[in-house]
Amino acid sequence: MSAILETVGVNKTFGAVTAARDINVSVAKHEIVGIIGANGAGKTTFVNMVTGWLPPSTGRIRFDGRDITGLAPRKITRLGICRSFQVAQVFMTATVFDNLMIALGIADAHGLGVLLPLRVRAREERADAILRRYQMQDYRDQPASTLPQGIRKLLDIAMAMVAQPKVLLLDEPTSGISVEEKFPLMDIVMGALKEEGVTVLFVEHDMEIVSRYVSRVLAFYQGEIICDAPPAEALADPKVKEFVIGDDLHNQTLLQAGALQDGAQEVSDARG
Amino acid sequence: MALTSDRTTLGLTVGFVAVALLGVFVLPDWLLNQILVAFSRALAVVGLLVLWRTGLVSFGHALYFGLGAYTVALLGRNYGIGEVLVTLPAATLASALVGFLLGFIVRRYREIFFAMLNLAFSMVLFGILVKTEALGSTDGFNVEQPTLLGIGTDDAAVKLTALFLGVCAIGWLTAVLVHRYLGSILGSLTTAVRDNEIRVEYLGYSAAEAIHGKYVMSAALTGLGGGFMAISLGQVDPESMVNWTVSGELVFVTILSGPGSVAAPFIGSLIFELLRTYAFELVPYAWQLIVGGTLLLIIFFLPGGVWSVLSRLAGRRGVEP
Amino acid sequence: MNLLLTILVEGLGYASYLFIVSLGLTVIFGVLKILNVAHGAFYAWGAYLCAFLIGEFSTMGVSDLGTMVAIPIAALIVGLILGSAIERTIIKNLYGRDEVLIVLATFGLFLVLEDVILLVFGVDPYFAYQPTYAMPGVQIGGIHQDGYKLSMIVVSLVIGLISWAVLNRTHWGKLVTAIIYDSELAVAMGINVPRVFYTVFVAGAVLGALGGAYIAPTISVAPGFGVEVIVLSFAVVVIGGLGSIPGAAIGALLVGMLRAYAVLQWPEIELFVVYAVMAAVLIFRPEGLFAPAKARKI
Amino acid sequence: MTNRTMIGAIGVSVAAALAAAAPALAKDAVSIAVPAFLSGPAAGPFGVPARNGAEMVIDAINAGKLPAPYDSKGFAGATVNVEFVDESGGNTKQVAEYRNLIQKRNVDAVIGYISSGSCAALAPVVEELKTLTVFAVCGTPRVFEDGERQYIFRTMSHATADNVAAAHYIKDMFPAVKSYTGINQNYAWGQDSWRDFELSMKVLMPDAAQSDKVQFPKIFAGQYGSEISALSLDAAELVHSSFWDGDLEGFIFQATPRGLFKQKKVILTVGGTAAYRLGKKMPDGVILGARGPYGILVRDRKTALNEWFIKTYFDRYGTYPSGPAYQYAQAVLATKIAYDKAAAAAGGFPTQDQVIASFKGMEFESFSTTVKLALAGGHQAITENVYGITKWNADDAEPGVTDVKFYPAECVMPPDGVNSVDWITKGMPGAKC
Repeated sequence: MSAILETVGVNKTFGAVTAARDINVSVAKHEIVGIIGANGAGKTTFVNMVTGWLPPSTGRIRFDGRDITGLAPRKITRLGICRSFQVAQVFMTATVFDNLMIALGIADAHGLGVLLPLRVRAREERADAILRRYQMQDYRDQPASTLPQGIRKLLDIAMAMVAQPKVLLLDEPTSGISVEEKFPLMDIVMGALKEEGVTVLFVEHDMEIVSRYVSRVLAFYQGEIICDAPPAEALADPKVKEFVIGDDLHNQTLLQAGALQDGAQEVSDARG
Repeated sequence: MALTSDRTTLGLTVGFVAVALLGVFVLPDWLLNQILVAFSRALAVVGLLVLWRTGLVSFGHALYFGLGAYTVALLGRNYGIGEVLVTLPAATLASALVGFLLGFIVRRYREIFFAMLNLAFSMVLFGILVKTEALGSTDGFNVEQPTLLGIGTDDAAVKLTALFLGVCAIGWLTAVLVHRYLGSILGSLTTAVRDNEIRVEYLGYSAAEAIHGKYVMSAALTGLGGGFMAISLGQVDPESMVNWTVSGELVFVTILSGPGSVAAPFIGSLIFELLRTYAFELVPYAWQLIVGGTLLLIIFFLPGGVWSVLSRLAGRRGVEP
Repeated sequence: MNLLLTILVEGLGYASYLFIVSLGLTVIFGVLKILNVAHGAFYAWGAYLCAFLIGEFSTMGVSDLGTMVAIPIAALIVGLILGSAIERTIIKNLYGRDEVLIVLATFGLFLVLEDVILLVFGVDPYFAYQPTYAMPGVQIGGIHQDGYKLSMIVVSLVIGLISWAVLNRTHWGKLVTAIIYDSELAVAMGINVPRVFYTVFVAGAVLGALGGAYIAPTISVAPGFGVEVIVLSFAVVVIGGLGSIPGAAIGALLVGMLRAYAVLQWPEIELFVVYAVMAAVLIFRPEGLFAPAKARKI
Repeated sequence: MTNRTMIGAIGVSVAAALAAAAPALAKDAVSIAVPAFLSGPAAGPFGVPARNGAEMVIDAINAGKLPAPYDSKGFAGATVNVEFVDESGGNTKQVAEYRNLIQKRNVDAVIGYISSGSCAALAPVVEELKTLTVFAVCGTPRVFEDGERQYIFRTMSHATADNVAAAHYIKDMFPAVKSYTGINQNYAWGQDSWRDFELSMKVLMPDAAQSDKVQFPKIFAGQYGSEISALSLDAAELVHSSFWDGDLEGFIFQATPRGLFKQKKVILTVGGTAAYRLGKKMPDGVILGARGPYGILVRDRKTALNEWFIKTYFDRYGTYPSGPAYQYAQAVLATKIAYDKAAAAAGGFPTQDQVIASFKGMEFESFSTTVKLALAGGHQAITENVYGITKWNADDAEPGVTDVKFYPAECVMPPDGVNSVDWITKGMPGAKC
């Protein structure tokens, strides 16, 4: 199988802190990969580097045989790698439908095409089709700011998928979502993604979810990949057990809640 | 898309034609003059409105207003060119060009820093103008009599009517084009950029480039407005064209108008002009008090500006404005 | 040599009152996150009240030097009364709103306060020259400098030191520093944030008014003169770094020296040199030269 | 009132509107607007006395109480309704306001304007709107030198007279002066004043050297510490300034403790207003002008008109009239005379064109001097000019002047048709001193 996404000797340091150390990963087409690790292990840094938010300090990233190291996020997006966020990044004042329309519009637009009208029949029909695929019809005309957390994350993912990417990175799709909602949400998402035949990498804390949906697990610890194996094998790995999962589930949930804010802060720090 | 399929375009056309007819057949000269000045400013405010929808407020757009005004005035003074088909495009282009260059810098900033950086740039132009005798320094100078296709007039009433129709035509064109721009994919990136730049970036479009484009557009429109203002008033000077208080005025009219529609700046600007005329006549020392008070009231109680009131009124009668 | 000395003295004199005004502005921004345009109105009110009081005291028979007591009185009255009233009625309702909207609201407030000055004090300029006439002058760099300007340099130095001491050596100052650093954390620590906000705003207003009151005897106090200072002190705090006290000092010195140099040596650039520097600083160091450290959450 | 009909047509965005004036009928009232600085730094020293002067004379005209030969009532018999408007806010605002005065408030004539900036900006607009406008104070020669004016009159000399006379006075009184510098506001008034003074000095005192660091602070800056330092550092012995408004007073207050008036000779071409307002705080030994024979410089001129003016003004406002009071009064008086003359010629209430015709080239006795509308086709007045030196009169506790010298109009103003800069540069040919 040919690799669609490949990182070669990627390192990332922030001053004295090493956020990624010698990351070598090769992901094949249609693979579904789970990325696990404690907070600060380097998962989001990995996602940020692949999607162009942060350039690696050293090393190369290749996509579909092409070197994308250091490209801007929008270039990488255009090439076919999209992502979702720990904290859903949607247009808060716009309705769900308009969020999708804008996303579709941008995906459609090339060059001066950006000056064409946004609201055309065909695009509206596509937006409605997406709404159905992600089962968000009931929220169609609701502003994103009023959505329940789960729906907002769903919208975030749907928007990432609008451009029909070849690779999708999901950053903690279930963080901040109640335990009862997690599986229904993931069922919708994974169902839709399967339909589109996209390669998926997702960061996840919940090992139940990981073991249910992924075919392969990457475990991060202190910026390094300490395990790269199918889920059953990975979750049984003593190092993974010690450094990633921990033994206190309650503690883990708390951490996840904290991760929410931290993630937002990281993104805004990166912006500033 | 056919022009008529768009209700706003239709509404704008009806509105501007109505104003033009009223102006030519009914309204007294002084009011025509007020509309002329108000619409000139409104052109600039439309530019600010685009920025505001993007979540950006500039405290320095007097830079472009002044550039436009001085371009028109200097073309007349130094080259004897009064042809509006030359001076107004030149004003627009000069502002757009400066906006394009400064855009590379300002597009990196948001919020207060965006506002203040623009202020700094505009104050540099102000300082240069005030201190340069060749550019008229504090006094500024008179603007050449305008001509259209080489035709000019000494008759004040004819000139006024012609300018008035001109500003109505350009106002209509600007409003329609900007409205259609806002309805385009790029136009949808106004509120989108304001809401979430990260998402815009990850949808494959550069928020910075989108902002740069809007900035150039606002600069061009503000330059056009300034150019028209110079012709309307027949005089330019730094205090009333370039000082930071002018930027403040533009922002004030933007807030007063509300972000709701491209028609709002024209209405808001006219209200502002009439308010000012009567305030100077009736309560000469309370003008700033009125402006300041209005600003506070709008910020606290009417964030949608005048437009929100109008559309609410119209909505009650079941008519879409 | 004489020229250099003169630039130094002029620049320091100019910097000293700008520093006092900017200090108020920057502290208010640092703590409340409000870029307060109405600060210019405090300055103008301070100047008007001071000029008015000096005139009154003088007619009451107070000696020219003695009229200087009007300066702190005016600053305190304006800061404590006007500052409190405005914090309680308007500013309080702005906390947490969009920064740019706050600037606009305070701009509205500024315009209102400027016109109220006209209603209260009339349209005629005020002159309160008594203190400058009373203070003995000094020969510096071959020219006669008035003692009043030198006193202003000393006073601003003292105020700078006092604010440094208050912020670094008192419990109160530590609370304020904590809020500047991270206001959410401050809430979590149980600091009474609204009270700190109120106090800081009033203190800032007193400083703004003090700047105006101190400059009043050296200028014609006329309508609209708060306009220029507000843009200038914006430049000072932006150059120095919004919210930073050493930044305000450096910014004021830079602006003062630049302006003195421009007037004496290169008058053509006088009016915009400050803004050109401000633009340059923003371009290369958007946060200003001395941006206060921000809490970094990872 | 004018009856306006508008015929409009939109086709290719062309429209025409014609104004037809109603036939001249006897009128009960003439409405005039009098703009002057009523707020800001220029209000106290200039706007208020200007307004007072105009108000007092208009009241006297309406009551028929001016001294003979001006004791007829009103303008050509019509009562004068006056509206005072504020001149502050910048040139462009003045242009907009002027349009409102004419088009919205329908005034018959505008009499006033203090700032040269206002007048330079308004000149083309006045011509466009075709309404009689009498500039009362503003001094820039550019008003008539930049174009031919039909509807504008100026009833006092322009800045050239002040500065030529200043140079004459320096030559007469201080022939030993070796070098000079200046501090002037950076707008038409200050720039023109300095230019005329500098050129006149080159002609009259060619040996005196000019400083290379002449100060041009912004008008209404209010703060001159650095400029005063620059002047102090300058080796020049003489400082020329055309400061007027609050800037002048601020400058004097700030320069006194700095010892500038002791260190240098200072000539203030518009210093007259400050003498009364500053009283004892006005330093002695300052060379003072009042833009002509007005205010403190003609306190002792014992003509019936002048004595009436000073007494009536003092009784009503509690101070002596300064320059602007005289100058506004003079503009109002000139307009009255033009109306009366035109009415006498037309045998009824005159049309605007008739008033303008009689205004042109008029010569009349004003309150303190003789005014001749001799230049710019009879639109620009010339009068004598005068300088003196301040001296506090301790006996009466009043400001006073010594060494007063008058210069005839033909000595300090260029002949008709000659641009003032050209005239001075060529060595003031034809000057009768």
